[in-house]
Amino acid sequence: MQLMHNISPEKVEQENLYLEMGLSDDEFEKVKDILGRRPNFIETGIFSVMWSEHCSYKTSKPLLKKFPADGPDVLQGPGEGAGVIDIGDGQAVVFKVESHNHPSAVEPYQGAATGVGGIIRDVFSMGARPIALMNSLRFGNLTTGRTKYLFQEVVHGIAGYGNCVGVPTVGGEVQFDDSYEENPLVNAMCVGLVNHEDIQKGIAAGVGNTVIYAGAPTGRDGIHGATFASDDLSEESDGDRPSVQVGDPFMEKLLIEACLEVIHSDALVGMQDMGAAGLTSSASEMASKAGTGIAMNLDLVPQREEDMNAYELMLSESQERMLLVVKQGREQEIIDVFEKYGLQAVAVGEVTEEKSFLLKQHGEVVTDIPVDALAEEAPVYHMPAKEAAYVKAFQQMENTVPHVGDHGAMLKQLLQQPTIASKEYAYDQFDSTVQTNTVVKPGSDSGVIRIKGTDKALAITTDCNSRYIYLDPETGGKIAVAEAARNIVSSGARPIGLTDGLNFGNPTNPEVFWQMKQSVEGMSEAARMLETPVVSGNVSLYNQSNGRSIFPTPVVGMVGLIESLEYLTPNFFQEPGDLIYVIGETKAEFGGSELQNVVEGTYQGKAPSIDLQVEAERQKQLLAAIRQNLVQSAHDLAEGGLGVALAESVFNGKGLGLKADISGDPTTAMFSESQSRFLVSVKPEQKGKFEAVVTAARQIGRVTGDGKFVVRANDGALIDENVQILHDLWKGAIPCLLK
Amino acid sequence: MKFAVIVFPGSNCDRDMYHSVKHVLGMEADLVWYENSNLENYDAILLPGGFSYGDYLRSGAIASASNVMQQVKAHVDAGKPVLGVCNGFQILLEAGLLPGAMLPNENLSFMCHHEALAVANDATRFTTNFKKGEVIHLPIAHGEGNYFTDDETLSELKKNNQIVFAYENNPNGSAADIAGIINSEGNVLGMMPHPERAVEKLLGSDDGTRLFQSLIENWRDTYAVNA
Amino acid sequence: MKKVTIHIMPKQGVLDPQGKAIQTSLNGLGFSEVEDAQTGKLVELFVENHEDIDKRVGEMCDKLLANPVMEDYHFEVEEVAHT
Amino acid sequence: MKKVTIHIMPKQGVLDPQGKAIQTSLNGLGFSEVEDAQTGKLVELFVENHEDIDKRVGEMCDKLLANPVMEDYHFEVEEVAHT
Ligand SMILES: Nc1ncnc2c1ncn2[C@@H]1O[C@H](COP(=O)(O)OP(=O)(O)O)[C@@H](O)[C@H]1O
Ligand SMILES: [Mg+2]
Repeated sequence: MQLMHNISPEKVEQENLYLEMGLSDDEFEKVKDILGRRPNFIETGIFSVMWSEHCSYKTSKPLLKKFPADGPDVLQGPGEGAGVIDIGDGQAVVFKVESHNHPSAVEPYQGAATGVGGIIRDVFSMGARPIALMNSLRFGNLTTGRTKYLFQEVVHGIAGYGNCVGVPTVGGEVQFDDSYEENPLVNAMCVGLVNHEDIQKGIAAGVGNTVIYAGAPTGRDGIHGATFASDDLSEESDGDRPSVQVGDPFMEKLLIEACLEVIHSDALVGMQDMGAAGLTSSASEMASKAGTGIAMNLDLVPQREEDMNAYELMLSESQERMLLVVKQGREQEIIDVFEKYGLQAVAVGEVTEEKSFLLKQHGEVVTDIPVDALAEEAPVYHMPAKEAAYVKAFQQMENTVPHVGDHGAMLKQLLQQPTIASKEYAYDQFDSTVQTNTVVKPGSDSGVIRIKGTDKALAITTDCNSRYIYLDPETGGKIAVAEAARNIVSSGARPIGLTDGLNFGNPTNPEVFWQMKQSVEGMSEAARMLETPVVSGNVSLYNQSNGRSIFPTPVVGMVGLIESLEYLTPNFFQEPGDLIYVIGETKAEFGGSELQNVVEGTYQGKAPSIDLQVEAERQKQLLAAIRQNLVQSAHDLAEGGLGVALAESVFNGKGLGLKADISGDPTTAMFSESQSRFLVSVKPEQKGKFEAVVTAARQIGRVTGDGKFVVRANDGALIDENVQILHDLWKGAIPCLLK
Repeated sequence: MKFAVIVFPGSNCDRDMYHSVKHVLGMEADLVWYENSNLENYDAILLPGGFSYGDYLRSGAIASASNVMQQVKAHVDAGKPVLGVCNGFQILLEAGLLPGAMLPNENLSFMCHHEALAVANDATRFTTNFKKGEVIHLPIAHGEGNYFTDDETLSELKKNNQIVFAYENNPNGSAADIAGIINSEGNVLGMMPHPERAVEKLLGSDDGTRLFQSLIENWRDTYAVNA
Repeated sequence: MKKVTIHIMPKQGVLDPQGKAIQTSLNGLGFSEVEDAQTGKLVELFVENHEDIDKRVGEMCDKLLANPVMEDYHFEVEEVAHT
Repeated sequence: MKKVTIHIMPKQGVLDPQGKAIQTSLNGLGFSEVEDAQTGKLVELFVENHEDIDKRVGEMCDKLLANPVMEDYHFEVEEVAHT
C-alpha cells in the first residue's frame, strides 16, 4: 500500500481509503462521532491499527472474559505486558505467550526471530529478568520443499535470536498436520523472574512527567504490520512482504540490561515495549491505563531513514524499542544508563492532564485523539456462533478400534511419525543451558529451571493437541489444559498458572467463532478445576488461506512450582527391577489419535472423553506420592498412548529395557489415547505405600536391564523389540524427512 | 585469588562465569564492564561466552579491537592467566593471543549439548587436577567452533602440547578435534566447551570445577604469600 | 568455464545491524572518516559454459542465493581457466 | 564522498562449508553446471574524501574487516554523491 500521508480528510472519506486501511464503514462513522470531525489520514491510520484485532481483541474480548484470571497468588493478570504470579521469598514469575504466525509465513527466519524478541520485551518491560523461552510450532507435513524450508528457517530464526540474547530455550512442541500447510504457527513463550518491589507497569502517570523513547531508531519496518497480522493470508501477501521487520538480538540484549538497571531508579514511573502498532499502541495504552494524556513531538523521535512522515513514525514496527515515563527533571539519570550501553534514549514528549493523544510534527498538530477512544473504547463485536456441521456428524460416530496386525511394527511406525518423533533436530540448535539454571533440558515433559539462592525450581510446558479440538472444541480445550498440567505434575511441580495463545481461522465465519467459543469454555473450566489462573495470552486470527482454516489451536503455556528440588522427578525409567505402573483406565478412544491417522489417514469421530474431577484427583495423588518420595519416574500418556510412552521411558541411553503384561484388546491397551493417564516407575520396596496413595494405579510390568522392549498380551507374545533400534528410528525420523 | 570477568556488549555467559568462581568456588570476583576498566589488581582474567557485538563481522572480531584488550595483553605479558570460553576463545584468536581462527560449524547450525572431551595436556596450570587421557563431559553451545589454522601452526601446537582438550566425537569439523588450546607460554587458555556451565552435579556435570580448582591451586603455590 | 561474482545486499530501508556495528567500531579505531557502512554477501560460482548463463544465474539467485523479501543482487560473469 | 566496496573471501585452502552447501543445493535444484561455489563478505563503506584513502582502507581491513589467518581482501573506490 503506498503511503498517501498528505491526503486530505475529505479524500480519506470520499474515496473510502479507510477501508483499505482496515476500518469498516461503521467504525469510520464511530471515529467521526468520537472526533466530531473527519479524521485526517494519520488519525485514520492510528485508529485502524488500534482497532485491529491484534491490538483491540475486538472479536475475542467477550470470550477472554471467561478465563479465570485471578487466584490467591496472582499479582498481575491480563492487561499488562505479561502476567505475574507470586512464588514466595519475595519473588514472582512473569510469563506470556505471543504469536508471530503471519510474519513467519512470509519470512520464516525474521518472522520467528522477531516473535522471540517481542515476547522477551513483554517480560522485561515488567521489570523481570527473562530466564526461559519455550515455543509452540505447527507446520504442514514434511513432504513439500516449502514446508521443510519453513520449518528449518523458523528453527534457525528462534535459535538466532534466543541464543544471542542469552535466554535458554528449555522446551516447546512441534506438530505437523496438513491444515497448517499454508498457515504455519509460530508461538513463543517467555518466562521471567522478578522481585516484588521491582515489578513495573506500563503507565504514564504524573502530569508533567517526561516520555522517553529508548532503543533502536525508527525505520519503515512493518508499516501496518498490525493490520497485516489480522488479515486473511492470501496470495497478495507476497506484496505485503516489505512490511516484515528485521530483528537485532544484539540491541535487544543491551536493552534488557539497560532496562533492568533503570528499574532500580525511583525516577522511573512506567515502562512498556513497543510491540504491535509500535509507538502508537505503547504511548496511548500507557496514558489510557493511567487516566492521563500524552503529547509528543515526532521531530524528536530517533529515525533510521530520511524524511519519514508522521504516519510512518507512528505505525512503524521497528524492533527493540521501549517507551519510558520518567519523573520530570530526572531524565538525565535514566538517559545515562542507556548511553552506558550505547543505546539512544531521548525525551520525546510529556504526560498531560487532558486525556488526549496529541502529536506534533514540523510545528503543526498532526493528531489529536481522545486517548481512551483508542484503547478502552475500541469497538467490541459479539460474533455469531454456529456449531460446525462436521462436529455434529463426528459426535454420532461410534468409537471403533483401527485394525493393527503387527503391534511391534506399528510401534515402530508410530515412533517415526514426525509429531511423535524426537525433536532433537530443533532443540539441539537452541542454547538450553545458558544462565546455568537448566535442570531439565528440552526432551522431557517440561523444562525445569532452578532458582538460584533457593531450593525451588520452575517447570514450564507448552501443549495443545489441536486434533482433539478440531473434533470437539470444548472437550479438546479441556484436554489442552489438563495435558499441560500433567506434564507439569509428572516433573514434580504444582501447576500455578497458564498463558494461552489462541490461534484460529476467520472469526467472521460462525463455525470458526463457535470453535473459539467452545474451546475457551473448555479451557476455562479446566483452568478453574486445576487451579491454574490464566494470567496472560495472545490471540491470532485469520489463520486461513483459500478458504481453508487451520485446526483450532489454542496453545497452553503452563508454569509449575517445584517447592523443593528433592521433588524433581525424571520422565525416564531409572533402575532395573523398578515396578511399572499405569495410572488411569484405558478405553477404546482413537478419535484424533496418531494411530487413527496412520491407519485410516484421517481424524474423525469423538475426541477422547475427560472428567476434570478425576483428572484433578489423579494429579493430586501423583504429586502426593512424588512428595513422599515414592516415585522413581513419571511421564504422561499422550500421542501414541501407552506404547509410545513406554518406549520414551527407556530412551535415555542407560541400556534399560522393560517387560510388561497387558490384558484386553491389545490395540486399545497399547495405542488408545484415553485421557488422565500417567506412566510411573516405583521401587519394589515402596509398592505398598505407593498403591495406598495412588488409588487408580495398576502395575503392568518391570524395568529390565537388557535393552529389550517386551510386551505380552493375555499371556501371549505381542511385542519383542530392541530398544536401541526403536530409539534410532525415533531419533532419526525428522532428519531423514528433511533430507 | 581475584578474578575479573570482562563484560563486553553482547556477552551473555558473564554472570554464569561470575557465579561459578564466586559462589561455587568461593573466590573473589568482579564483573568488569569493558569500558574504562582497570585490570591491574586482578590475578586472573576470564573472557566469557556470548555474542559480543552480536558476532557481527566475525565472532569476537569487534570485541578484540576494543581498548580493554590492550590491558588483557599487558596482563598476559606479565605472565598472569587468562581463560577465554566460547566467544572468549574467539576473541583471543581474533586478538592474536592464541593462534588460528574459528569457522562456522561444518553443518552450519548452532549446536548445544554435552560433549565428551579427552584431556590432552594435564601439565598446564589450568589442568593439573585432571589426568592426561582422561575423558570429561562439558556442555558446548556454539555456531562457530570449527577451529582452523595452517599446517605449520597445527604441527607446532601438537609438538608443544598446546592442544589441551580434544573432542572424542568431533561435532563441528574442528581441526585435529581441537576443543581447547593454550599459548606457548602456558598462561592463555581458549576453549569452546563451557566449564562454567559444569560446576554443579545438579546441572548434569561438575567436571568443569577441576579446571578452576587447578588454576586456583597453582596460583596459590606460585604467588600467594600465606597460602 | 565462467566465474560468476554475485553481490547480495540488503534492500533499501531494510535494517543492517551489522553495518552499524562495523561503522561504530571503525570510528572507535580512529577511522572517523567512515560515515556509513553496509554489509552484504558475496557468492562466487564457477560454472560450465552454458548459453543464456545470465538467465540461469538469475534463477539461482531468485530460487536460492538471495532472499527476495530483504535482499537485492547483481552479478558479473567473466571467462576463467578454472583449476 | 567516496564509496569503497570491499570483497572479503576465504583464503585458498580454507574450507568454506557454506560454499559447499550452496553448490550442493544448486546442483540439487537442477543447476548441474555449477562446479564450485565460494562465499565471502561484502562491505560497503561511505567515507569522506581523504588523501591516501587506499592506505587508510588497507589499514581498516588489516585491523578489523578481514582476518589474515583465513581471509584475503581487495577493494575498489568510486566517487559518489552520498545522501
Ligand atoms: N487469549 C488471551 N488470554 C488472556 N489474556 C490475553 C489473551 N490475549 C491477550 N491477552 C492479554 O491482553 C494483553 C495484550 O495482549 P497483547 O496485545 O498480545 O500484548 P502486546 O501488546 O504486548 O503484544 C496482554 O496482557 C495479554 O496477556
Ligand atoms: Mg507488550
